[in-house]
Amino acid sequence: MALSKEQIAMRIAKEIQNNSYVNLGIGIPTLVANYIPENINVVLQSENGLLGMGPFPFDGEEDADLINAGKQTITTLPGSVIFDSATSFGMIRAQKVDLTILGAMEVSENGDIANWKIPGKMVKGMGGAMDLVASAKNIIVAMQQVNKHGESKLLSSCTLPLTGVKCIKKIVTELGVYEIKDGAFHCVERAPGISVEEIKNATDGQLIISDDVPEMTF
Amino acid sequence: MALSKEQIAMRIAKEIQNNSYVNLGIGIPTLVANYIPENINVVLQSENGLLGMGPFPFDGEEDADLINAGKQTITTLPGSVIFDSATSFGMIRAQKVDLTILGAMEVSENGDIANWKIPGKMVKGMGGAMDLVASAKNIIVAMQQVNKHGESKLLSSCTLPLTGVKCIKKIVTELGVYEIKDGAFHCVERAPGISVEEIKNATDGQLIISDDVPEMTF
Amino acid sequence: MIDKTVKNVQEACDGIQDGMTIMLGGFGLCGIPENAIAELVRKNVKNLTCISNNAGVDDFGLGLLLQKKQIKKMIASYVGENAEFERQLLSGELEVELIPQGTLATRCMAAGYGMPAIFTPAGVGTEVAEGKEIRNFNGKDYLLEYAFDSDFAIVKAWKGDTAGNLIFRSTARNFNPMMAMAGKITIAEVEELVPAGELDPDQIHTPGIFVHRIFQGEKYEKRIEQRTVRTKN
Amino acid sequence: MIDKTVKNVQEACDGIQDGMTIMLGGFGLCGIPENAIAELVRKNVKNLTCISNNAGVDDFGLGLLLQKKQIKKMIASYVGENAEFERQLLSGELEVELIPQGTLATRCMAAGYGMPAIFTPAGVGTEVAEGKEIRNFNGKDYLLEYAFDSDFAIVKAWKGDTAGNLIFRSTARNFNPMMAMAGKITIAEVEELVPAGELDPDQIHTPGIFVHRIFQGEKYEKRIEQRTVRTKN
Repeated sequence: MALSKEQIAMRIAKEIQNNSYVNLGIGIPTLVANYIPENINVVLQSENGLLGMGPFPFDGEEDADLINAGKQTITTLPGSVIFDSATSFGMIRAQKVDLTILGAMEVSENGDIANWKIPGKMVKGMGGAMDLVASAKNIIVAMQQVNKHGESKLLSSCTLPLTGVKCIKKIVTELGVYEIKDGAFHCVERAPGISVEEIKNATDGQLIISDDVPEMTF
Repeated sequence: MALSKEQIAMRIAKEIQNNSYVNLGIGIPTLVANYIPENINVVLQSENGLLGMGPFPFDGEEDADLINAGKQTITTLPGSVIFDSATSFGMIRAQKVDLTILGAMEVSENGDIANWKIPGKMVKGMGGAMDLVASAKNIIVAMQQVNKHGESKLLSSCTLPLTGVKCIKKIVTELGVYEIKDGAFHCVERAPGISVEEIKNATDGQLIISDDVPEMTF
Repeated sequence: MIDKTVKNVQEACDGIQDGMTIMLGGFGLCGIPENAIAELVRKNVKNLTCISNNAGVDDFGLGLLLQKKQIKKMIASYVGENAEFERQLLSGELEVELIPQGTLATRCMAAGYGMPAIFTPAGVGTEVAEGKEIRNFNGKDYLLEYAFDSDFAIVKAWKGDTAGNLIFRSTARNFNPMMAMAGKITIAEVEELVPAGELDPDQIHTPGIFVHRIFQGEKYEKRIEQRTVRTKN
Repeated sequence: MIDKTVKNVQEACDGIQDGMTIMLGGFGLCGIPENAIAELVRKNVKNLTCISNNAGVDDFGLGLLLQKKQIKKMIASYVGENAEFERQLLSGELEVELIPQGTLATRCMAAGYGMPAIFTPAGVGTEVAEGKEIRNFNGKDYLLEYAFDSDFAIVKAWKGDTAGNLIFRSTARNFNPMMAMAGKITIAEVEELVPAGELDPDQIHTPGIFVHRIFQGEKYEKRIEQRTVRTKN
């Protein structure tokens, strides 16, 4: 069965290394924080200017001056540090952040990503996404593989305006886990109960998948 | 009579505007601080990372962590602020410092300055001088007009390696005050008792001086 | 020290005129100069170009200037959450230039550090790169992006002293320090204005040399855009 | 939080090898990493390229490495006050690259901010500009200067926590924050190491993400280069 958003987040959480700095985008990526194993040291970076993002505050303890990049009220943790936005994007550009997890509308087989603009619709802006994808050492995309019209969002080339080029290395969708290399989506895991056929049907770009691709475990 | 170093400093102090930020170089410029009128608000910048440099500490109260760009122990004042060297040269490049006063070995009639290197002699380095002269809105040079061999240091063009080009606007020497414009030294004041002839003899570059150039007052 | 205090927000905003380019600090509604924005509304200056990461919400932040159609052009990285903004944009009343958030921050920083331009990889290969110079360093492409040139920068700090030194609180810091450095004239409004000498020189975020006018804001609403909480078990 | 502590200066300097490029914080003898320098002397690593504003004095700071001829090349803005330095330079044993102080600071900053190069007017028209690209912006010439590439950065802070966050004291800050950001591996020695959570998040100068190893120095001599005082009247 196709994964729920929570399960996509859960699967991505397994990718997070101990002692790493991670930037989580809005949407499914934000959910990843809920599934980071307790024995793993992870420091969350919020690009508005915080390292060491903690959980939401208790009701009544919100601080209007303390928000994350999604403008949600949050908390700090022991060892947290605040900095200005130039420093924040400095550490992003200098690749001090180990992993970036973000959502996408489309990803192409060579690792291009589109996630900020749909022509003809109101454009809200790219926020920090272009900076993140242009600089991150390691990016995992969390996304739905198929849109509501049943069309694949893993494409030979993106149709929407790009956010970044040749930058995505791994994708986790409701159907599987894909590594991008040599101009193809390499399916390395399938969601429990999802068939190779279903994955083929849901992938528009070049797909490499073996008949015995393992089912993912949680 | 030719001015003493203290008198050169005293004359330069008269150039300092109320409510201004000033960077003082090593040597005669450092002495200028002693002659700033009491009714004038001046904030001294030290390029190693301090705005609001105070006087030397009292004996026994020196703090090894608190020095100026000349590596002298100093003090802060109420309202002082410490910053890193990148910010310090940021404010210098962005022309937030109103006036820079520094020494020179040679100045040319088009405003070039040489003050960091004598070929064949041990070169200690330019420190912050090249940054300061390249960016300062207003620079006053404090220098001896004539070297120990009796040769003028106000030249048609500098013979020593340059520190900066076309950047000096005003010079105060033991003999007079000069403005540099249109490729010439315009003598606007002479030291008390110094004749126009003496100034002409001590100036190698293009000199504009009227016979009734006023004597400076203190 | 040089006294940077002005007596109120009116004096602080003196000289801001129609058609000017103004930077405004803040991220979302966090750390925005509430009192100066209110004064810009009152002054009713028009045709402003505003550089700010966001454009406020319908009835707060820069949304207040949008309501009165005082903004001609918005330079921002993210402008959601604002219906009036969308209406003006779609009707062609409002011009918008969207730029990556890090590029926005760094173009402010460049201005404050006297650097005419910077290189960033953000936007390479996208429509953001259109018409821009691309340069390769060590095998990676970068865009040349220019320092911002603004008439006024308006920032909000937590504490400030009469010498113009500023301290920000928590993530309300965001774009404020860079914009404070970048303004031809920088206006700082603070929650608490103290005499020079009360702030620890080691703990000041923005040196007073960058700040031209400082005043204590009358009140701060500090509206929260996304109130997210957990419940005590 | 990620624990950046190492147990001593030996562990902190592990991996520093002959021929490497090392940045060292400090201005004169103020804010220099005394313990790490002593360890470099003990390790006797050779042929180092050192990037530091100054080169110490004969018997302190980088002068200690010069005494043992461990430095092949010195990149600095001012190298006076050191007779052994002068001897090695004149005899051709030591290579020296002198660069403007602001350029030095900004090339460190560029590395820390992931910017491959910056523009500065410092040195235009002088021998510093020889062989460098010059570019005109708004009628003014600037040199293109590249970000520093160093194997290790060694900095000294006043306080630090186990997460690597640093606070500097007074003008001992100087080049340390930029170098801390610029090192491929950054070593920080501190006068006082505290548990994560003891430092105010708003008052940290260097975020721990930039620091790879942190330890508390055994002792600090903090020698004064120019003791200037006035007498109480």
